[in-house]
Amino acid sequence: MSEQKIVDYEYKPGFKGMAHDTGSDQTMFKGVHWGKAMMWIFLLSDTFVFSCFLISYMKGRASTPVEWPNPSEVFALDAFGVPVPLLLIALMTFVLITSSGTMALAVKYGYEKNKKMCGWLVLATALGGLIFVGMQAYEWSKLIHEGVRPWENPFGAAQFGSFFFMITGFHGTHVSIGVIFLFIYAYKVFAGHYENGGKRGWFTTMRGDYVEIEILGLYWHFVDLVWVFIFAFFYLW
Amino acid sequence: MEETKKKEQQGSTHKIGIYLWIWGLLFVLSFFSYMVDWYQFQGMLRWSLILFFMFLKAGLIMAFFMHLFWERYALVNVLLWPMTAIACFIVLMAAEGQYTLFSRLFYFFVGGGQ
Amino acid sequence: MHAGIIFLLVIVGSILFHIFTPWYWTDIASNWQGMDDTITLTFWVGGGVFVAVCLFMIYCVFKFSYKEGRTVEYKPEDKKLERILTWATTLGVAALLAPGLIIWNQYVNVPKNALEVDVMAWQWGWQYRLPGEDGKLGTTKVININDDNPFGINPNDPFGQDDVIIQSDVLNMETDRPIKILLRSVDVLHNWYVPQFRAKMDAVPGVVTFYWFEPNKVGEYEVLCAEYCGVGHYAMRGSVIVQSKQDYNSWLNEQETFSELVAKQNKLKIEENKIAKKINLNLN
Amino acid sequence: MSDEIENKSGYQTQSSETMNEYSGAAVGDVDYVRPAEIPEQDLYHGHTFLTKWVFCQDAKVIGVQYFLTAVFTGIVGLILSWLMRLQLGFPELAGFMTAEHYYQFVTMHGMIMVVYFLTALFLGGFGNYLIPLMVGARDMVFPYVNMLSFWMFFVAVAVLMASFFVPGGPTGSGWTLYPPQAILDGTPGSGAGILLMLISLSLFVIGFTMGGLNYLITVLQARTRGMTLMRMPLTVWGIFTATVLAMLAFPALLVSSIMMTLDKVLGTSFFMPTILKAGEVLEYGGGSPILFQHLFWFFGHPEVYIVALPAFGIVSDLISVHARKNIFGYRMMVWAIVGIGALSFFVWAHHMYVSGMNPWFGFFFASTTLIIAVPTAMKVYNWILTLWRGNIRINTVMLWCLGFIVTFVNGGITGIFLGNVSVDVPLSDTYFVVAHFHMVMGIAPLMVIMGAVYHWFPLVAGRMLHEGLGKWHFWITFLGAYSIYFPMHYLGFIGVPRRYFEMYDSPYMTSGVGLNEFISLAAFIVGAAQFILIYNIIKTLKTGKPAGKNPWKANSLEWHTSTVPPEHGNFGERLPVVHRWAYDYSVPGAKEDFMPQTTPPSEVTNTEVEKT
Ligand code: HEA
Ligand code: HEA
Ligand code: CUA
Ligand SMILES: [Cu+2]
Repeated sequence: MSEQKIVDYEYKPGFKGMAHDTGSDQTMFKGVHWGKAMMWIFLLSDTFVFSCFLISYMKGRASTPVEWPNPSEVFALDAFGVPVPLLLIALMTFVLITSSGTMALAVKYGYEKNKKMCGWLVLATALGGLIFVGMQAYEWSKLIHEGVRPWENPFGAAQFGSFFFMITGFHGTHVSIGVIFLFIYAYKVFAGHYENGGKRGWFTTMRGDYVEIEILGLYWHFVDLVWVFIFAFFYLW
Repeated sequence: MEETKKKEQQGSTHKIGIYLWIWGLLFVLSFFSYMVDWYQFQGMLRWSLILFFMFLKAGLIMAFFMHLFWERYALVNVLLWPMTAIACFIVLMAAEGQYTLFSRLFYFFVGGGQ
Repeated sequence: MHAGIIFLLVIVGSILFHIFTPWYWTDIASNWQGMDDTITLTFWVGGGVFVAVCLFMIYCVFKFSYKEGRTVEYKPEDKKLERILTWATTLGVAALLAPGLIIWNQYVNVPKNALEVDVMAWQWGWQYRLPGEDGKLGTTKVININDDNPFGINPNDPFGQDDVIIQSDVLNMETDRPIKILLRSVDVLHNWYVPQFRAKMDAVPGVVTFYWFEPNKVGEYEVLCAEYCGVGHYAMRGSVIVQSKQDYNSWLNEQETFSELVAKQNKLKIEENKIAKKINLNLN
Repeated sequence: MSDEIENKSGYQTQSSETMNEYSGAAVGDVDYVRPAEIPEQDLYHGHTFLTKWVFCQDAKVIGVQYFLTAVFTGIVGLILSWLMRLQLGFPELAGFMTAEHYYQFVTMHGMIMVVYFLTALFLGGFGNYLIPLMVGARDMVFPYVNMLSFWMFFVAVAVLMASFFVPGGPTGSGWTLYPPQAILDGTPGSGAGILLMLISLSLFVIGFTMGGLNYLITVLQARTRGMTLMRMPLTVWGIFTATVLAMLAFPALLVSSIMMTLDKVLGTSFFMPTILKAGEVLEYGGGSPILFQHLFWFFGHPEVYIVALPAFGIVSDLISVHARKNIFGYRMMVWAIVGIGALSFFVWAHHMYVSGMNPWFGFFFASTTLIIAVPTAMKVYNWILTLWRGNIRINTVMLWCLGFIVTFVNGGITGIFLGNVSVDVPLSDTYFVVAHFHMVMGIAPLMVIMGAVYHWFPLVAGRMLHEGLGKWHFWITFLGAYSIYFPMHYLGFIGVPRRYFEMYDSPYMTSGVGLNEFISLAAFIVGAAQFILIYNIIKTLKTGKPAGKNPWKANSLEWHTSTVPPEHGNFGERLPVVHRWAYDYSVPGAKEDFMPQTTPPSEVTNTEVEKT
């Protein structure tokens, strides 16, 4: 659907185009698939969720008179006997960016209807996500081992643990859901659900289309995007 | 004209080069923000660097990986304007956090004497 | 027809109710006359708009109720009229906002000579603390609270030692002297509210909040808790006695200071110890 | 599943090339409308009882499901309000009621009425039923998700109702759920009750998000040909904007629910400072109760407009149809709705003037709050200017609209009192606030709901509700409700605080005894009057006068469906093509006093219709 040309519609660039699109009939986002529009709006809503989490964290951290633990020490990891600050976090960041890259390429090949490449790249993304979740599990267990709990921690302000587990947990849940869907969609690509006019999904009357990979991609990139903020505000502050 | 036309074309594929470029940039920027911590920059410098790299990365992901750069302005605006509410919330909560901290320090630690 | 008449009666009734109501605010006993004045102003402006809008509506009901074949105006927009109305409303709103903000500015800027009073709230009661001779209140912490130190005053804060503590829900005040109420709670939200003073603010656990007023009428007033704080909320009362300077001072002199309390408690403890020792000796 | 996806013949064969033939106009013609840019939607037609009525994917059925569930919760809320009024007016008759009970009733009443009754009714009920019909779509764009949305809501209601039966009872923390009190003993239902409340709210948010995405994308991306945004009926605008608000405001509620759940269950201290209870220091420390209030009102204020904006939209349509006149200043109305919606994200802390937040915020929030009065005022003016020189049918529907205007302006003006920081100081947390929000939220939108029920019942059920009964229903409700809440303001002036279980022992509160008895009596009568409507509905369903097509002679698309009531797919073989806005009533020179949105320009040559 998304590649459909709109008959008799004059595209205009920039803000003029926006006014023109808004004033036109039928669709406001010209040529944007329903599912994709939905994902965008959902992500906007989800942005507000994460913003509220991060704002609460900022407010909580700014108003505590107790020392806030220094993340670069708390999250240091011993590499060959030397504590390297934020090593694991850095690795996680790189893994997530890698998976974001593979996802972007998967979307590209999806549009080229390149079933093989698309499928493998989606699978690679899923693996990246899985590794990320695994590393996060490791990080959590390490901190729990060191005595960090949602309600207390040995390094300083109790809210540190609370916000840490809550925010990374919420993000991790997003990643995990994403991984599950990535596996499902990898299967769907390989099984050819998007070829020959598309197969109907099991929960919808709509026919499959490679645009679904783009929609999934949006979600995945969003998960990466959130991590950018968590990385900056939680680990670097 | 060519430029805009290209931008308007929905869902068309882009050259692989652009993705690789962005991908690379993301790695580099992440590395830089990691270096901010590594070298333990402090104060304003640290903050401006962190925020700079953060927004750059976020922008790149949104613009290219999420194709926002190629979307029509109607969508872009619908997505970005609500952020002003969040911005307002952030600013006010930062002020509120400061105020709470002040109140706690003053009445529970420092006292009327200082 | 009937409809219009009934609506008209509703509006007339509302106005009459407002004029003749036996239920209106209590006599003000503080400096916040400005708040009452702003309310009155808002009543005039807002009430005026309410009546005008409703009367116009009722007029339309009378004048334009359905008649087959009536010619109806077809005019989707009237830019000029809309612009006039927008600006008029904006002006009206600004006229209401300005005095409100001015008074708020007074409300948040406490006069320098205000007497600080520490109001401590708990489920479900109040107690008060006044600064001693040094004119300063000592710092407090919830974790310091125990039987010997009911206010949680930091024991090593020199300013706290001479603080006057009032373990009762009755607080005395001197007339015509600004009071800065410092609110603190040990458990949940409360709100120290005396309707006659008009002013109020929540007591929030974990921080100290404040507001100020200047009582200007001698008398006894009831304190209400105006922020929901659990089942005892409605019963969480206290009172304030506003008195002249002499009465106030003589009351003040009878109150105990923190160090006196500590001394008394210690004495009690020593006594208890002695008794205990005696008992022990006797037993031996 | 035994049901299959059915493609009605004709739907599928339409390609964008052939489609334009339906409008019978060629490029350059006055009637020309671009060919369809969105393909026909496949609809899932249920054949079994389960898929047709229970897990139905038809937005109209989902709308009715939402409506009925919401009305059920509304009746629960109504009964709770009776119990509260019994205690307040006639405490000697309410001996069975303890303070615990009272606070549980207040809390559940507030939460049910705001979230589970009004929000669900307007967005879930009216939104589902009307959006696809009014924008000319066959259904919502994601019918399956839409179905899930209702069932999620249903589970949320079930969880909420379950909290009445758990040990300790439902939460009694006030609908604002302020911590620390909400999760500590001393507040009724601070165990299972509050947890179920938080879970129920989270489910509601998730369910609503599913529905909300549907409403938004349907409005944005699935309008019929010729239906531009500026031709949509204001009902759609109101519901659409309210949905946008909901999508952006509910996250704050979700986040605060999650954080409070963690505080309760895991013992984190997001909102919990050091607390001394019964002589012992609890294991909390360092949190900030005010943070919760900010999050709550960042949700809560948009929430009150979520229930107001659909009412604004719907009432505009009702007034226009029954005054036989175009809505005055349509463009201004749209901008006002959008403006109010946008501004509502910048005023939240006007609920916190006396909360102990940073005192300087007062200036900012008082200004933004009063600015909202300007677009709202424009809406009020435009409603009454629509009546001006109209041809007003004083029927039941119009009466509800007039009642709405009176109560809304009254409640809005008292909002201006409260918005003006220093005026709020004496009035905050008193019955003045209670009177304000019942007038503006409890009564005004309710009037619109009632008007909407009388207006659209013929469409949904094919029969006209009885006018005589309707008028009785209106007058008792309007006069009764007005006499509940108008005098209630004066209790607030006296200084009676809200959420008081008993208020008879202070001198200035004693003076309110008689008033409270009067208010309670009025409340019982008003509540009872609602059963007139229920009786009317049941009777009409059996023996009512058949409505026929378009009984009100309205223009908007929902009255121009293939059948009445509309079938699944709404418009039969062909989707309508829209040529004008929904308000061409009494156009000079036209044959009739209305002109459906589908009327092509070529048919109305001898009139002076404005170009819209
Ligand atoms: C539908 C719901 C709804 C609506 C529309 C409104 C509308 C408004 N509300 Fe209200 N409000 C609530 C629901 C609503 N409110 C609820 C539920 C609470 C209590 C929550 C709780 O604590 O439990 C509350 C509480 C509340 C408070 C907090 C009080 C307190 O706790 O101390 C405040 C303070 O600013 C406020 C202000 C306003 C204002 C300024 C408007 C404005 O939008 C009103 C604008 C309308 C008009 C002004 C009328 C029309 C205008 C004219 C005819 C033009 C002429 C007017 C002038 C020149 C002034 N409201
Ligand atoms: C939309 C919201 C709404 C509605 C409709 C109502 C309706 C009523 N409310 Fe309430 N109320 C609140 C929202 C609402 N309320 C809130 C948010 C609070 C604050 C809670 C808190 O402090 O935590 C509150 C608190 C509150 C108090 C204050 C308690 C206190 O502070 O101690 C009182 C006291 O009198 C009260 C009374 C009533 C009465 C008598 C009615 C009604 O009887 C008035 C008449 C009602 C109707 C006419 C509606 C019935 C309609 C139906 C059942 C649907 C039928 C429809 C069809 C069949 C189509 N309410
Ligand atoms: Cu203390 Cu209410
Ligand atoms: Cu509000």
